[in-house]
Amino acid sequence: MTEYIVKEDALTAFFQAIANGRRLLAPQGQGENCRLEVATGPVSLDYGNTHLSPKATFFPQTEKILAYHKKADQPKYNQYQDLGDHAEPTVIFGIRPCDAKGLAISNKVFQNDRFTDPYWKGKYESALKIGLACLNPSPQCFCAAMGGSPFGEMGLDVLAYPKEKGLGLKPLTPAGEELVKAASLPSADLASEIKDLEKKAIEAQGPLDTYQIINERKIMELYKADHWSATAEPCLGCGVCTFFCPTCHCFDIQDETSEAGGVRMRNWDTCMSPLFTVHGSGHNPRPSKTERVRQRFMHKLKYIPIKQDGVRGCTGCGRCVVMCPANIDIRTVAATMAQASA
Amino acid sequence: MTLLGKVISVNNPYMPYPVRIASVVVDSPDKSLRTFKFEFLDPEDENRFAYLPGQFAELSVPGQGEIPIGIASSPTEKGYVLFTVNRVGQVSSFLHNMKEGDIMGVRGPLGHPYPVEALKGKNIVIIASGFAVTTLRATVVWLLHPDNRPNYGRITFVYGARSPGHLLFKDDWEAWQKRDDIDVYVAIYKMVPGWTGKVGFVPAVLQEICPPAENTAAIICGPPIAIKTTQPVLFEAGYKPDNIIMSLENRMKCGLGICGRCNVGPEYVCKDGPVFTLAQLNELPPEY
Amino acid sequence: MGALETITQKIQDKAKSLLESGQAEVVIGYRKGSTPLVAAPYFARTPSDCENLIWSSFAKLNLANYLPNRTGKVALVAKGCDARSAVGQVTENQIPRDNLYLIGVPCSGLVDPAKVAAKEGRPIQKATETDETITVSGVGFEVEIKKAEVLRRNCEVCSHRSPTMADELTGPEAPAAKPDDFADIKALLAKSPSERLDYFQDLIKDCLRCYACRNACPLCYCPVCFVDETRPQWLGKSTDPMDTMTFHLLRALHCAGRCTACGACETACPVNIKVREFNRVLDKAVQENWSYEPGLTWEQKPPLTVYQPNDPADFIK
Amino acid sequence: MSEFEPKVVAFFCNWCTYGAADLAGVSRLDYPPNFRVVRLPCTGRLNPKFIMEAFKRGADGVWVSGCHPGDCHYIAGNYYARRKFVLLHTLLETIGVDPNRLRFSWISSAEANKFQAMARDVVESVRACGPNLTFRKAPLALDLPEVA
Repeated sequence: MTEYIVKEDALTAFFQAIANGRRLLAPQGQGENCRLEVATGPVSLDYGNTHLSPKATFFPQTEKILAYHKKADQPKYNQYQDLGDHAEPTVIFGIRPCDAKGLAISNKVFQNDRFTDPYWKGKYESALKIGLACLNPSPQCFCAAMGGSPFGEMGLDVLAYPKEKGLGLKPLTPAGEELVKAASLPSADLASEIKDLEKKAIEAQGPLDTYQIINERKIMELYKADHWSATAEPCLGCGVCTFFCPTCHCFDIQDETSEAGGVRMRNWDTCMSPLFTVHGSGHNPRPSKTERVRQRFMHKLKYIPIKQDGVRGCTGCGRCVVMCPANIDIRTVAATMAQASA
Repeated sequence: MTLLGKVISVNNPYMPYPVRIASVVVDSPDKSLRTFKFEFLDPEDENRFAYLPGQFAELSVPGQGEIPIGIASSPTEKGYVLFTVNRVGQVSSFLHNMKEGDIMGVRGPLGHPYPVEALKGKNIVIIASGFAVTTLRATVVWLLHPDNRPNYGRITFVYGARSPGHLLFKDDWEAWQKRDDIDVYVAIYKMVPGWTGKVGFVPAVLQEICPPAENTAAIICGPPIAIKTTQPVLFEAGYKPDNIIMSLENRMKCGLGICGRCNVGPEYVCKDGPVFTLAQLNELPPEY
Repeated sequence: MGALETITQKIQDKAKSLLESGQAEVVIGYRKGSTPLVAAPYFARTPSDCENLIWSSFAKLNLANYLPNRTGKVALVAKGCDARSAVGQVTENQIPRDNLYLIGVPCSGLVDPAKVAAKEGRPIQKATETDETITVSGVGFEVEIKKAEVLRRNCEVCSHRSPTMADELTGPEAPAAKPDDFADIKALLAKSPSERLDYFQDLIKDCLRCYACRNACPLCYCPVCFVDETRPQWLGKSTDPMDTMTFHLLRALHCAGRCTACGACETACPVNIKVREFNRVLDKAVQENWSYEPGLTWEQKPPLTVYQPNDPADFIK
Repeated sequence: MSEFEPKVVAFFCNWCTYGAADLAGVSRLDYPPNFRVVRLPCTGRLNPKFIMEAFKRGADGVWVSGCHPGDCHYIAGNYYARRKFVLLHTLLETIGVDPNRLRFSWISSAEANKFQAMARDVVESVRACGPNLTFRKAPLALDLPEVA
């Protein structure tokens, strides 16, 4: 496939062309307030990353999935009925490669070897994803160390990068190619430029090479290591890390009722909460924050790689690093996991 | 009206099959256990709900939520499904107050069954403690079915509970005791007048009668303490970890390997289990 | 040597001697954070750990949060508000007085990273500080900012910057700040009820219900929080605005008369909600009705555990 | 359209106001039927979450009533409660809940007349506020196909 260029003065037309009547989500607002939202104002091209990961677009914090009528004279009384996947044709511009990778990782959980989550699938597959590569990684960024790249392509249909106040575009899938073609843009050979920019952006992140060691160590060796209580000691157990993580996908299912009927909804949940695992009997397999913190890091750095051909469950977006009130830094934890003895 | 997108009417794993409660049987003197017999409102759903012993389902009570419960009936029993429910939390307490004829949902089957296919040609010893007997009852019924019984060697069933009143499925195991193609040992933990069977905890009973390990697999289900104390007896008799099969339970919501709370290491108890061999569990964190 | 370095040195020396003499099994203090503008909780257990302890105007969590349910002797590096929280925990029987040693830090106010970010705009790679200023730098820039311009809201107004009940102070008493006069709350009260409701509903509209504010709070040590109660379940688990409002109101009520305005809740909030707004309404009421300030003596009783026969309550008919 | 009839959740102490309501009843002092009473052993038992729950579920008003200060069956329960009420009242009023929706009173078991007057006053104040549309949980939208 060839690459394409969007000149600065052609940006507005470009966004119109790719939206083509569909919902266009793009970065809105600056700095900490930047969000991926329905594009009503100018599209930001220069931002670190969006405050929240884009996962809520496909997996809202609260989502009604089923409902039922409660009164005996109503149709299908007491029988759950489906409320639809709430999917609509969407083009998303400006997902950072780390977040797109995070979505792709979650996608393998929502569409696993046995079951398909239709609510996720509908939304995920009705969205075309245009990534925006990072030229200047933020201080908390470490995607390269997690096996990704500031120009990573996983989970994207098109990769864009800022180029002379416009964009360079690299289609990655047939759907992406089609999307870009519809905008009738001048083509160009940008392969070597992309390679150079990628190299520069990776170098700006600094080295981190402890992850291979984690891959080589056995589950129980990492699990039984003696550092976990010290690692977990500062943890407040708030779960901010999980709410902001682009690959955290755990949820709770709850029914809420009114006079006429009830709704089954699913809400984000967090493994940092003691309630997450507690049995009806009161027994809790992960009773203290040591087990819960261990679970989170083991899940990201060991369990997901086992299930997903070595792809790590952390994409290096750095949100948890910045958001954790107690500054529990996954980079430090990974290094400790690689070194610690059982 | 909100925008719904596609309505997922087929293959929605979150959608329970509507069922009618056909009967409710109180199973224990303290009324903490009840066995529910469900009939599918749409008879076609019974075919869609194709299961094997050891699998579980989410009992879905409108407005209350869902609980994962092992299926106590065998697929060889047509026309209904059975679940024995212990009254513990919000959903199970509500369910205990539901009556014959009430409409609710059953979602499944979920999880993997006991490896009945891989066990063909082997002897099987089935060890049940307390009300965890449910999926093992299903297994025995399935194994004793004329279609299946010739495929297996010697079958031994060991079952213990607190008192005669706490022994579930009395009609079943009394009938099995009369057969010559299964050895049945039923015990209570403490002697009561009138009891003629064995007395003692399950591991002690097992120790007495444990079949030789050669070409034999053990299936254990029970509370953690029973599982823990049974293992040494099996080791002593020469059973290897990959021939000891167990069923785990953890808190669950989706049952589909997505919502994340039942993880034991990289495995989801709901999707990858609940049946594991001891050999598998030895490589996993003991978070269950 | 500036005041910051002096305090750091004194904390390290004291921590070392407490650990060596067995007067404390652990010293809870701060270390340098892994990202700019952060000082992180640190648990020093050996004398050699103590060299990681620092004092900094980025030390924004309240370490008294780590005291409840702790066994053994513990020393706490505490600024004014943290020390008062620790005193409160002693009076509420969360930790025996004999198990607690307070290394008091006279505090001149902590820096609000959000204010720094708003002032600077560009991504900050590095931050250093002196007594009066911080210097932030990133790709192609380095800027010096006066701390006084970027203090946290609760540090601009502070009634007790120096710990009142410390076992030892690591420096001279800090210059007093003006106490909170609740001017903005009073101004708010001049508005109509519906405007006020709009204000508070808007305040919490981004709330994710992650409960970081609760978990960062040294007052929140209930074994089971009301948000986690299931039978009955007081709060829905969705992001319903009224459930969210209920959480914030009840959280504030639970903290009433006990809050020392440490600001840990706002520091922990990942979406920058001014959660203390609810607490301040009640702080004001506690001061006006019962002239009470928490954590000033080992003996005082929280205002909701005592009463006066003639307590004012004109609204009760 | 029918006239708005307010729903008021009333939390009464068993030893006084609850008795006053009884006495008002047997004395044939009529009062409006707009409140649903929750009987408490003492106003000290009142947890703020009860009041929030009432509003959340759509109550138009809440009325809490207990023994006069000094008359608590448990010696001091209402003294402690009074301090809680001060905070609760201040907080809800400040965040914009109409103070007329929330009533606290002291009514002894002998004060049937006060009870009657208070009951009428509570219901009329809440009626004047109109239905509670802003400080409640929005009714659950089922989003189901319409009932045929």
